[in-house]
Amino acid sequence: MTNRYNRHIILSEIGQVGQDKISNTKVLVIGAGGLGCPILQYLTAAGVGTIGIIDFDVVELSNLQRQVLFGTSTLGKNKAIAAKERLEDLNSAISIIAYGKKLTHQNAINLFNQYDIIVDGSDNFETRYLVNDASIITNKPLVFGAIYKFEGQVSVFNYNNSPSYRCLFPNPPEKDSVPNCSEIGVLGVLPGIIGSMQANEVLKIILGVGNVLSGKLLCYNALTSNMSTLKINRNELIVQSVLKDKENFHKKEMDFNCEVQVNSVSIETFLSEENIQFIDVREAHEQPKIENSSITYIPLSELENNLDRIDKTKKKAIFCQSGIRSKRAVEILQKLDIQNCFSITEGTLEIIKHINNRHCDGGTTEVICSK
Amino acid sequence: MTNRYNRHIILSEIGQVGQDKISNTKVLVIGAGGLGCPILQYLTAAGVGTIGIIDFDVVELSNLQRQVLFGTSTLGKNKAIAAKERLEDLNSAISIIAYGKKLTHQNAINLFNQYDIIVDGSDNFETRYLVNDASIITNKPLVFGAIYKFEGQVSVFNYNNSPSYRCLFPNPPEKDSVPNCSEIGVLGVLPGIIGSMQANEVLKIILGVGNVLSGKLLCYNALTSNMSTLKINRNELIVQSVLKDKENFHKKEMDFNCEVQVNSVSIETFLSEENIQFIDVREAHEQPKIENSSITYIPLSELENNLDRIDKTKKKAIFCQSGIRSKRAVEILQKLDIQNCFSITEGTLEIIKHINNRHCDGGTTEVICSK
Amino acid sequence: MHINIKYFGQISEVTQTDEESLEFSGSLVSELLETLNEKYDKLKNKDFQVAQNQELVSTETKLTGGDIALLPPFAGG
Amino acid sequence: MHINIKYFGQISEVTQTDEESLEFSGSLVSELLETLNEKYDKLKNKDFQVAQNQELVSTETKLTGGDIALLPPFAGG
Repeated sequence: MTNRYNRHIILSEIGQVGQDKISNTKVLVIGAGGLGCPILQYLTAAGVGTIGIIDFDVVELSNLQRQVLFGTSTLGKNKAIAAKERLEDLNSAISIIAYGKKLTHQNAINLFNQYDIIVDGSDNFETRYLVNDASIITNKPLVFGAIYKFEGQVSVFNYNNSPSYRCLFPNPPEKDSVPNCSEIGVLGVLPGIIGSMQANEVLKIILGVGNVLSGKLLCYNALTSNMSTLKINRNELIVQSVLKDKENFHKKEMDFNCEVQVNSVSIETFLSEENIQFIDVREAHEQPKIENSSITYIPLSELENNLDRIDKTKKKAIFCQSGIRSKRAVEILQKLDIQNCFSITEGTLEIIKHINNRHCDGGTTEVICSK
Repeated sequence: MTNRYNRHIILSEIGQVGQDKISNTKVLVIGAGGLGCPILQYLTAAGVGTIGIIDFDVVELSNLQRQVLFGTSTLGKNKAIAAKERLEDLNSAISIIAYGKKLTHQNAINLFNQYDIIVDGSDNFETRYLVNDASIITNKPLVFGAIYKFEGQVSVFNYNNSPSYRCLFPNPPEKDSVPNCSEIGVLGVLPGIIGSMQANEVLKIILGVGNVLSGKLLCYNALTSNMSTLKINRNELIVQSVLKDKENFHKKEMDFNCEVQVNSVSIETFLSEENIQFIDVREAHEQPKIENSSITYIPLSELENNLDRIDKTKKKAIFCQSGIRSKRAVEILQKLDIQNCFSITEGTLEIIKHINNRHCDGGTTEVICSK
Repeated sequence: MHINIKYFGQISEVTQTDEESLEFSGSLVSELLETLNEKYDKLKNKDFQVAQNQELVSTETKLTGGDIALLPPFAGG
Repeated sequence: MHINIKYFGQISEVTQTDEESLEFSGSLVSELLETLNEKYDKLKNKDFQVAQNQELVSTETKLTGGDIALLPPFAGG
């Protein structure tokens, strides 16, 4: 009678058998944002046995207009961790795992393999295509939801040979055709409706009841309360091409629409520090050359092929001719989950000047210009 | 940039003007249960300036399958108060008022008059008809939502001369035609979808954007993801008959389908206590009569006409011939917001025996049977 | 005429289906309901309203063919 | 033939309407899109898919009349 799941168990469509299925399922939720919050709340309340949450972002004030798992008390905290703490009070009987990092091509396959169902609550196309492709490669059903201002889309991909997101939209849109995520407003309650619908699809997949939205795209408009469901067909060629390329999947890099936070700092920050790896990302032909054993030379174009030369134990101070490519290099390394990368704001000439001015210091960072 | 409502303000349909409208609106939410939780979360996040929450119930374990504002930490707490505490973290910039009591015909009109919009998240027909009639009498728009297993209904009543709930369903159903609420299961995520839709209707009313669901009943099925919208017409006769009867509104009593929690305790609980008012609710002809100045005699049939004889400062221990009518009396008094009423499980004969066995105690509760 | 009937909530539990299509020769909504009452014994104990082509109608309304929906009230919250 | 077109998301911002009806004499979805591209200058910069009668179709599909929907992808979450 006082069973936590009594209101599920007394439904003939669920029963104790169905509730046990819910308890035995592992669901990974990508993003603990607008969609992630209601998805996580209702999957937690329903008693999904293991819930993974991956989100690298921290709670900001402007999130609180719709991200209902958070509050004043969790401002500045990592969203996955803050969500886990709140959800553990809602249901202490399940296991919640917070991954406070970015989902990347490098970690996705291993992570997805540990779960039964993937739910996409991300907020950018790059992650959505990454999630879709990783779901195809790991053969996991993907419960998709996305929002734009007052409208939302829901579907279930890669489920019993149903279409994938690429069967609907084969490639990410050209960057300038879709507004950058930070520029778009959204009705706060919209992700509540769409995210709850995603949680509903997860439960239907687990329980094997009702009609799952596979092969269908649900389109909802909060202003008109209109809902239409469109049929989508599987494009076998597209799905197979994702599968064929799976050996290269982990080498891919995301190209974010949404600005990545890059730590840009002055060379002065590093002059008094030990344990720094300086990385020059200029190409071979660029002048002046710097000859110093403490500087690692990896052209930006070669960066991803030389990850083994990056010292994981040190802070990485990356520079180039003017401070632009060094920023790009940091973005790339951060997406690869390489921590402690900093872009030096100054260009090479200024950097040399700064270092050579440090007369008194016989440190390893003294540089000599060749030529 | 760091404005809490930035994602609303940058929408041309809302803007700062719209956000100010949201801040200046007072919304009363009836019930902090399955529907109330998402309604409250999203209205709070959206920045509705004043939110009232009325719920007399306490958080139970079986609520946590869907009532996402609560958790292990709030088990046993009054729902309105527990909700307020959680919501104040989500948005500290608004005013949240918790009414930890039952909505009755006696307090509804005064309460509704203090708000601009009423949202029905209740779970029984009696409250729904009470809320509807009070909305008509106070001329407030009513955002209605109701659920049954896997299905939900949403509508906006009493808005710009739109129909009321009675125009759709004129009278509460016969008791045995609709299952008692505690017997019905519900898919936990369903109230998440329906409650979020209710919050959306509230925002559209405030903002004056989109199409409000007035004159329409939205029917949603979570198993099929089907949504249909049916047209409802206003029945002027029905609305007028509610208005005509408004002078008698506060005299009405609710007759709950849902079991009211009655505190039934043994007479032994009270034998050692002071400050008890014993109330005998048997009718005049019933034997044995008890003559004792500390016992108040109010037949059940006369109870509501003798409320002034009930001592608000004392615990009320109510008994009858067998313990059945005393339970009914407690239900009635609780619905009238009279606290600290207990039904004595024993019948009169046993009660007399218990009391007279207390030889050593010369307390005021010693009774003498007349005749 | 051809009629497509949708059943909601408890009504679909009585009829054991969400939806059915039938040919009907009567002319009023009330006549259709009588036929359904015969078909589904427990239907007469249920409270519900009727919509025809997505609009709530009285039982004295003429049948036009098309969509009929039987809507019970929901109490839950 | 008579065509009812629904615009979603950003597309409805380009067309400034959610929905419109028009008479069209062409035979392929692609021809309809050309006409819409002429009518709405910014439409050609947008990514979208086309559905005909609630089913996603390629632009080389024959128009049947009825409902057309222009669906852009949404990124938000």
